[in-house]
Amino acid sequence: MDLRLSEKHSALQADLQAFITRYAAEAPKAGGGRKRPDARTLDWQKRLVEHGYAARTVPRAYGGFGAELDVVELAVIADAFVQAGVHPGLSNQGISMLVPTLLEVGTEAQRQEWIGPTIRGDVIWCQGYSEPGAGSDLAAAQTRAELKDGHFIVNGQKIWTSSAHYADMMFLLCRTEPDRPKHQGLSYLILSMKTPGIEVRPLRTMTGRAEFNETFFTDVKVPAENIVMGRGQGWHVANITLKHERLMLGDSNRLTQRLHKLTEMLQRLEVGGEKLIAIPSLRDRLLQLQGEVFAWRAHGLRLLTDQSRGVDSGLRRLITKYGATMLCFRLSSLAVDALGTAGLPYEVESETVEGDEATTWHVDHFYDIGLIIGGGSSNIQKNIIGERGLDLPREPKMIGVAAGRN
Amino acid sequence: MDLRLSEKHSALQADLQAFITRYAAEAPKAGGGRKRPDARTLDWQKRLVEHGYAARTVPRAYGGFGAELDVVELAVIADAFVQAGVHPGLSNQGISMLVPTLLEVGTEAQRQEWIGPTIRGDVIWCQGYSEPGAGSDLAAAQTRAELKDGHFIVNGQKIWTSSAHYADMMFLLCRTEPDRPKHQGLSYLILSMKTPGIEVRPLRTMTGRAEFNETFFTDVKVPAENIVMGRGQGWHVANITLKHERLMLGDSNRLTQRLHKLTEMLQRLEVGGEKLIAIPSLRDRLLQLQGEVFAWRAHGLRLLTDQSRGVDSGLRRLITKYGATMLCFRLSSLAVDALGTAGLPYEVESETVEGDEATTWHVDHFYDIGLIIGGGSSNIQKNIIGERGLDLPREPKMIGVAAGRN
Amino acid sequence: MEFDLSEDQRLFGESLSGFLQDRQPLEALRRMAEPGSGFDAGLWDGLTELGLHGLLVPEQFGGAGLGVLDAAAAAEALGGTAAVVPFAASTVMATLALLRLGSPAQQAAYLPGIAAGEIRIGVGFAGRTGQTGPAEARLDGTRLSGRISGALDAGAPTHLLVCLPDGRAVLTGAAEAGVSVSSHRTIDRTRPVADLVFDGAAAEILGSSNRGPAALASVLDAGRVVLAADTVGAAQTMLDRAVAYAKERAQFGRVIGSFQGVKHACADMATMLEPCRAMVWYAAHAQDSIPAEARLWACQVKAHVGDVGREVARISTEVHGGMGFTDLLGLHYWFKRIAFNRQALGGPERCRHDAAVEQGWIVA
Amino acid sequence: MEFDLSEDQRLFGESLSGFLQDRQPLEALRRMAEPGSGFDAGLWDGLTELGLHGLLVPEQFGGAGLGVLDAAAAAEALGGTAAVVPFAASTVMATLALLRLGSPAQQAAYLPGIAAGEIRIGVGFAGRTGQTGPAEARLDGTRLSGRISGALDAGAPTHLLVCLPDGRAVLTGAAEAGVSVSSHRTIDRTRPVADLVFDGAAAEILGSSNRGPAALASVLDAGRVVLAADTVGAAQTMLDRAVAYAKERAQFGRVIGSFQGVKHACADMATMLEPCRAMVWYAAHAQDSIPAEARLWACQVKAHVGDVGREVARISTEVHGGMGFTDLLGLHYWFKRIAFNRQALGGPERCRHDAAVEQGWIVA
Repeated sequence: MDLRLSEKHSALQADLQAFITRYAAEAPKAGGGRKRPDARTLDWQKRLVEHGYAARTVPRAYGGFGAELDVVELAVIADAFVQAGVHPGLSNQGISMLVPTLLEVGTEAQRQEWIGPTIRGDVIWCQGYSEPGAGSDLAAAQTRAELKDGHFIVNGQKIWTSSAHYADMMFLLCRTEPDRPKHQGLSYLILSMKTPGIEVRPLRTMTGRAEFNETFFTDVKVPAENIVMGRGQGWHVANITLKHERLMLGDSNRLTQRLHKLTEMLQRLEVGGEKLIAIPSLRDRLLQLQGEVFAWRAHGLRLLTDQSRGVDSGLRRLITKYGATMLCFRLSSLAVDALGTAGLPYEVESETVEGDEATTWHVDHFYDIGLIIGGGSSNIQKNIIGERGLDLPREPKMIGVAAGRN
Repeated sequence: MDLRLSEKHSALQADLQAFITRYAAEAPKAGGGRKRPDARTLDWQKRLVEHGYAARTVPRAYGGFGAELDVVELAVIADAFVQAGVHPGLSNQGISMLVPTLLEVGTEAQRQEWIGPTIRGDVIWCQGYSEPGAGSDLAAAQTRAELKDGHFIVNGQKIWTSSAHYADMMFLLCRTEPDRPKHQGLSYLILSMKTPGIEVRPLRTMTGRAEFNETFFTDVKVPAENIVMGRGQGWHVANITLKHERLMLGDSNRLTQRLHKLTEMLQRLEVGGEKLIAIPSLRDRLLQLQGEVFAWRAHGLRLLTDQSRGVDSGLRRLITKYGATMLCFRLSSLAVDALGTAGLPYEVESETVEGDEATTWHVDHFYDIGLIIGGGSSNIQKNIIGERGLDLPREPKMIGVAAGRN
Repeated sequence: MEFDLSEDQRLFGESLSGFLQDRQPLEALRRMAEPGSGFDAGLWDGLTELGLHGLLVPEQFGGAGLGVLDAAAAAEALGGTAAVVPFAASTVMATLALLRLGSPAQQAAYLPGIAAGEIRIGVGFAGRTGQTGPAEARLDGTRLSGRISGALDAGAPTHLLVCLPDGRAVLTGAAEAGVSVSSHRTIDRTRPVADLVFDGAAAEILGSSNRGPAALASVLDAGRVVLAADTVGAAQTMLDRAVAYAKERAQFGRVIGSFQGVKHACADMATMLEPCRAMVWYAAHAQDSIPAEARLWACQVKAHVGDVGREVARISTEVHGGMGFTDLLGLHYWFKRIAFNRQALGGPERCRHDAAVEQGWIVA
Repeated sequence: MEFDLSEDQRLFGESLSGFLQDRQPLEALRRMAEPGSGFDAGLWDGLTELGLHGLLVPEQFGGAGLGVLDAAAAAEALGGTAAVVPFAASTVMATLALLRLGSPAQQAAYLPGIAAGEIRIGVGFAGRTGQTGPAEARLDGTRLSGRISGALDAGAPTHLLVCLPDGRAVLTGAAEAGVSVSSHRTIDRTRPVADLVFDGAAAEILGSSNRGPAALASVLDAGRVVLAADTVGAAQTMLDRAVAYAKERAQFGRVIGSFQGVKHACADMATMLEPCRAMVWYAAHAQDSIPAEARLWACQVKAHVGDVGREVARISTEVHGGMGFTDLLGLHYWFKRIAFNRQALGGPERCRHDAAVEQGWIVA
């Protein structure tokens, strides 16, 4: 047990301090949301890549910094930007999901073409996985792609395509072998969002914002070589991508930051001349949540150590999405409770409007429900924990249910 | 909405007052537990039957009071004895489960023979339903009964037979038609516990007491006419019996009494010179539990009204076992928490020793787990609520699983 | 002994539900809710005809002369349909305040207008509900000054009722000089809250003498019960929709309601929610007929139903999966209705605090 | 940066577990637990050889000179096997009290005996842990009087350590004149609590001067962390046994672990419990190396792990169905071990209170 940083990591921390001191003034404002990165953000991203504070482990041949993977380094870097409140660089689905996927299973040509522009922020990706009829059952995707004359012809519909309205490219899970069993009939394509036949419609959520889109495909032509791995291997590729998404969702730093924000608010706001933290029932709930966040924070350190050793965390990793999203919801629940009637007014017309404190908490609160559901609902997560983490048996096969297609 | 008693019920209440005033001195001490009723209790029981305060709706032909069913009357009677702290008469499995079953589906001879002695407490019954290998899946019972020369020959084992060590008789669910599908192969027999070949072994639970028994059958001969309804109809009969058990378990009066006891304790005990109720976190938990108990209390009034109208309460009734047993556990949890270290000492050698306050709460606390599990665990209860109460579909049939026997 | 709604109460609730489902299908709800004022003139007039606004107004003033239990039955229907209509404050609390504190002349002046749907009274509390945000008001003779946030049913009010910390209540016209009402759209587009600013506004004190805080507290109690009833209705709709969705939606080759994960989630909701309905009835009946239990039950029903409502809202949304999170099914109107009810007139923490005071476990 | 037990720590935990599983199978556990003194001479001697008692005793006094994290790793093994052995108080707290408050002479007098397994020190607190029952002690010169309930590891003590409200701690022999120890079997037959009565008993004050309440508080903190570690071990055993049972037991024609109801219950337990292990490690490490965080984490880990332990204990018992409720599988030993740990040295309510004080949110 040693929580001190090694000499190498301390040196990195010092470099980061120097970098931030020198360049912070050039950084764009953190946040940003539903728009293409602007010129200032792109410049900042390029500077981060150059210094190895973004795309650090992407090989130099593909435009990255080419460092060996050292997850403690990554944690030190992330931490420095959070502490300083400085924009930590782009974090979009192209960078966090597509790039690692191409590095793992893409062709040399695909890596050469896409990784560099993606990590610099010049090419923005969106994800084409979920479908209205499939939900958590990703493998039930029905969007069809038929190979004809050197092109896949795509027809169907995707949902939850979050940046589709401004993305350049999409990575798409679709059914190319309709006669094969469900999981073996899928392929993973990449395509330009400018291809004719694609229609993007905004999808409003309970937050009041159109954070997502629905994307419709009508005879969309995708060159045959735009496939990652082979036909029928889409499920395998998609799971590589999802692995990286699941890591993102279970971030214990977010819990800690949220706890701090909540604690600060309860110490600041008053009701009837009394600080909220002086109200026993609110304080007690805060204390309970603090205990839980502490547990996940320590757990996060353990996961980091696993990763730094290249150990598969197994059960320890599988529980994070379910555990952390539920805890997030309970943190925001206490926040909106503490705000009481004064927190009820709510105007969220667009993401460009900066919300007041109450609105921000309510957006978080609603969005937390989305996070509990998204990327595999709690029921799916509990199946994964039970079956993969605890080795409990899967549901027996059903009579009268087609095992393959549905 | 009218919570006042009718003239008829007020009159009954007055009669009860007079009865209790006159006879309370003759009543045995309430409680009693794991023993045959003594002579004083039997006398008291007979007096209660005579006045219609026990076995009120059992026809006079079978030794009862012969009143029309009026559940409000029954509630008024129960309430009077609880309020006065006077023994309310016997409440054992013979009276609460077997008698209503015989009244519903027994032969005239069976009713004549068993109902009178049972309601007077002269014959004590135990229940032979559960088996170690079957648990919540009652219909999987494997105890066999083969008809040979006018007798069923019983072999097998039952568990949770609570009064088997002093009972005169047992009602037994056993497999008489092993070749028929699971639910159609059972029969319901009644037999004397003095029949040769029956061995009763005490079964200790986590409370430290032997509250139950295991009962073993080796070539036990039961006359063929001791069957209730026909061969293969045991599952139907058992469900009639269980219906009456489930009503017993979901009693909201118990919640109210327990809340009062808990509240009184928190108002009385001190830590460091401070009343427990002055400790905000304990008080807040008490308040939350009070709210829940209030909800179930009101719900109980609604169920009573349903019953008095002869309406099937459906979902409203199906939720009570699961809801009330979980709440019971949380009430006793607060009690043991409030007692703290001073509540840890624990001696439960036999049921005859009167425990101190802390021991009583801990016994309740452990026993609550038993109640959550007994009579259908929470998972079974939630299936029942979902399938029968909300009409959600049952699990599909499995491939490779024999539907009938297992 | 009969613990149930009367035939009339049930029928009135059903006719309200029927009317609202008819007039406020999802597309109409979106349209009516969008302004966020909690008021739609067409709907209001229809409900006037049904007699909603005069429910508690005595017959001599043109109302039905009914009680809080009737109001609770109505509120369950309003919550069940997420109705865009002022009720808990403007109809129930304002009417009760006039009945319990007002002079005969004041009752004659306002109650007929309430029953006729011509008067809508927003209600604000200075203290007492544990609300966050400013809440102070002082009376100088008949001149009212101060600032009160979180006023209810004040999206399109004709009058305002302000409850003072000393137990008095005052009425002003919403358009009077020195009165400013800023109504805010809230998370729940079906109901707004308002900030009221008074600068020496002419005000009328209800009643000739101060009847003490108890009378006004009983008005607050009734409001809490009615909001709890609204939550029971809204939560029931969320449960019903989750069950319907679970029977219809297939995943992994099965209807999802056949998975224990989903089935047990629905069972949990039902087990929590069903006793809440009886609890609301008892609490409402206590307001009408059991004064000794009225306050405690009002506090407890608001707190407990608030907690159950949040759980049901979350679980139902989860059962709907991604569809529950989108705006497509409109499920969030009910989610937010429940969240609003939880906070308004005091959240669970405050209500439990009041329950502890009522039982002498702590001093106020 | 490395957040994990060291190889040595893990191996020591494993060798403890192995030893205890070997020496204390269910039938032996029943026998050793029956007297309820929390002490079995045979087991004790074996553990002496393994070096358990001298874990925190400096090497110069015959111990291993290790820290609270090592003790936590050991406690997890003890909880995992429901070991009938005094530890949290007699080994960890008593040793730390001598190290942090005692004079060199006192350390030399007692620590070698602790490491050698010859001295077992029961520990009682006058105040500070929020315990119910009497807890008062006064010192008149070196004469101790008073009555303290809930003392730990005092089923077969050679000495008693009494922690006074002013931050001093005193030692007496358990057999001294004026000392009476009534040890009680508890719900957890593997550990007793004792009532200590002192009537002018000769006592030795640890250290020459009062180092103030902070030093003694740190001893309490370490005890709380160690009890939390014990709970993590016990809860892990309950989870492991539930999972094993769910894989084996068939009902309705299926292994019950294939039902989502049971599978999700196991997933819930794992999701709650797994982070608790890391939390205990961090809290224990903080006792050794991060003084600024030591107290807060000690309070929080005792509270949170106490709550998780109760849930895991209940759910695991439920997964076992009726068998979990009987004595047949002995599962209740772990259930009760967890329940004991929850209360000893302050339940979750008290620990959260202390956490609030530590953060300046309330005054003590």
